[in-house]
Amino acid sequence: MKILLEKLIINYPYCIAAILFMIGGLTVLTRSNLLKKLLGINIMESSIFLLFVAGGNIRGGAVPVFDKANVESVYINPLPSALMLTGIVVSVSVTAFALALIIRLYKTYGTVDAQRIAQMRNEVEEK
Amino acid sequence: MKDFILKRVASIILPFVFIYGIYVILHGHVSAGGSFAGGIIVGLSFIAFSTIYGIDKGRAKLPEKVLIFTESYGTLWYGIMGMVGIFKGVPFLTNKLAGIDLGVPGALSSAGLISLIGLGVGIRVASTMVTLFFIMVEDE
Amino acid sequence: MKLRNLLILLVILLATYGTLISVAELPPYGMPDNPVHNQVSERYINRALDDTGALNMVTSIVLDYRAYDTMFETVVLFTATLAVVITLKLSNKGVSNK
Amino acid sequence: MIASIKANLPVFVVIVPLFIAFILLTFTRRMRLVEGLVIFAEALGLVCAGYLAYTVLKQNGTQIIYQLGGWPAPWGIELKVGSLAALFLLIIFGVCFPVAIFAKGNLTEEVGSNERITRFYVLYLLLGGALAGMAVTNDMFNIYVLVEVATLSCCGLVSARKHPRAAEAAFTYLILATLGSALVMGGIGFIYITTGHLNMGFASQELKQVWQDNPHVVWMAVSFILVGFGVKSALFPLHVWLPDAHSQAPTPASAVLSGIAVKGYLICFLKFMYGVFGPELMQEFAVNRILVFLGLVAIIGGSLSALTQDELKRRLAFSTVAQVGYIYLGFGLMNEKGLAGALFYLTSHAVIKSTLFLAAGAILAATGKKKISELKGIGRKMPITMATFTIASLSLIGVPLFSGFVGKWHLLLGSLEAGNIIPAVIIIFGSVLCAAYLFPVIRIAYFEPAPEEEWKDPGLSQKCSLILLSTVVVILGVVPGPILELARRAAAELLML
Repeated sequence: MKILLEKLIINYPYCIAAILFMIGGLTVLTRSNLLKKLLGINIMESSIFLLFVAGGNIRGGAVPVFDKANVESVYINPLPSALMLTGIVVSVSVTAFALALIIRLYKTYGTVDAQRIAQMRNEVEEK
Repeated sequence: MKDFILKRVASIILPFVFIYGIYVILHGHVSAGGSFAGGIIVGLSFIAFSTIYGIDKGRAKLPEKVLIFTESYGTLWYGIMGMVGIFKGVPFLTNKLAGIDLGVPGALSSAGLISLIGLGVGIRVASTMVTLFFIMVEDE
Repeated sequence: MKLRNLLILLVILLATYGTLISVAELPPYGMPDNPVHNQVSERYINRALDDTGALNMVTSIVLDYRAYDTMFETVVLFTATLAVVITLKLSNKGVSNK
Repeated sequence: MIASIKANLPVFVVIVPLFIAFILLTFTRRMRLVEGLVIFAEALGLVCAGYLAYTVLKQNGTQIIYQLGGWPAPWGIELKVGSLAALFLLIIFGVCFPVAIFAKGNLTEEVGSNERITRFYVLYLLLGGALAGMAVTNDMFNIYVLVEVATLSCCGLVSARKHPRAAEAAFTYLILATLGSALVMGGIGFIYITTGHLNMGFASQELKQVWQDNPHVVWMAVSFILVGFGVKSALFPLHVWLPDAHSQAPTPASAVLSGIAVKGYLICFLKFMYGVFGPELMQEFAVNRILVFLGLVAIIGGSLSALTQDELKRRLAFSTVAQVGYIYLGFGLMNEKGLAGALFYLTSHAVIKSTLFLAAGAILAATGKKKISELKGIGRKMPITMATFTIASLSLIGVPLFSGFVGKWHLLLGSLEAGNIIPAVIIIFGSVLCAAYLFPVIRIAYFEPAPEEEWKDPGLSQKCSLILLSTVVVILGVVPGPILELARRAAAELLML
């Protein structure tokens, strides 16, 4: 147990990423407000960006832009940063689309609560 | 919005924001930043313009036809740049191996296709941001 | 509804425990001899300038080494715009199917 | 010219649909041109896929490697066309092409104005391109990006229908699918941090050496990827989004969603399991037994849920859940026969389910009746539609001489070879259940008195597409040769790794 805690403290960014991921997942699965579900998705994706970027980091490393002044500097791994650029754009696209769907649902039903939308839909169908 | 101060300040700042976005797009290969960040800054300048001066004026600056054009052909531009490699007999999206001159490192017109592709991606991202904003704001 | 939430909480707690155990096993954070810093990243760092002519290594990866990914990234943006437009622009032509 | 096209075929098959999708928006005014271009793109893709499959079959065992940007494997992105990729490319375009013919001139009622239809077609082409990309790519992060393109275009296709329930279904689908892709990306992150590679081959080699140092990480990566792709491909307890999304989408969209979109995620899952983790690691972590168990649960659960549905499209959607179970079962059997059977079953199910959805959509459009009990005597009013529906149902049940039988037979042989009698029993029981939920439709359609109403077969292009698809179903059953050979070789390739 003590060894586990020590390792967790050494790997604290990964640890934070894991906890954030689960918080996001809990938000998505338990909240019935559509906007909160979307926020949960965003938290999950951000936690994974953290996981990747932390994985490529070196303590005291330099930004991966080539610098002629000091050639000897240790650069951090540029690959995870590049990957997460893609990830962020994907996350933005998903958020935009989900917001559009929420707007349409709000215009139709007048609420953003998943349970109430289901209730209203069932009432309409019974008629 | 009818706020006089806001309009004055915006008319001073927004051109610089726009130019700054273009700068970030064009210098993506020599400094931090890049086409995505720059594209979003350019898009933001239009979004701020439309929120302050009204959607109709923003729409007048960027009609829907222009947006559809940049959206479609900005993405196609990427593919066309990739086809350059195929026409030279090397794989898709090749830069150096296709015999393109990379120029002096650090200069604005260096890095071969990277700067060209970056320009296309920047315009594309900007038009996406503006389109998303217009669609979501306008009522059906 | 309450029972369902409780069940989800239980599953998530279990998953958190498992993830924390596996996260503790990952290579120590921020060390220069991690497996991530292998020949792949070395080439990106040492030869990006010769290979692509870009000073910014992230740009050289995004727009040259892994340009195919970035093409699909722009396609994702394109798809999102289309999807947003098709969701919100319900013009009055055509009949709604009920 | 021709030589350069041949050399670049693995990337052309992905970018041809994408390029046509990019220019399509500027032709909104000319609907016929748009439809023609879409059909042309899918036909071109089919030709490319056919040529690739021919090449792969001809050169024994070697795989076509394509290095994008000229960068060799660990640095750049690598495309690999083996038997698996060739088979899946054939499935994608073989389904997309008839469905595009079906959609011709048939979308106004469900989607709306011409502009919306053009956007629908663009999303359709993007989905095809993304799935083709999934088939050929050999890079883990590339798979993630392609999965996102496919997810967004699927949700866009679902929300293209004007009914508000479509938006609701699309939202549930989007949220759960994004949750799934977040899990997949987490799994990729774990693999990347422990191995330092994104290329599947290199990551697999590295993983074989380092997994003993951190077994929990590998275990977590496996479970993240299993749950992630499980959500996306509707593995039984995680299928909650599927019935709504697939039954609410416009007809051509539900055909491709059930037919090939789900299969794309299955192929990605297969690539991750066999290409990255490898058979030895799978056995070490007992992933194969978990897959067999999940597959059995999915067969029973999906079939029983399908039995309770009275709405035709929903019944078909639940049937997809059950059939996905067969494919997972085959993935878990870990022998050549079982895996080849699963891949052949995947092919035949792609064709069958798109036929069924198209026929159901045509019936819905002609009659306006959703419920099965209201479709009395439809077999005599719409003979061609109902005939194709019957052929596809018989094939799905697994009657000999139809394509479903060949897949099920190989799955049976595979499970007997694995020395496990329970999957064999469940496969047969699943067929009985499948008959139980599909035969009533046929009975009501043919053997009940028809009402006086005027119901007609759909238009010419719809009839052509239905006949084309059902011909493929019969051909796959009578002459399974080349496809089965491709599936066998793909299975051998996967198990050799």
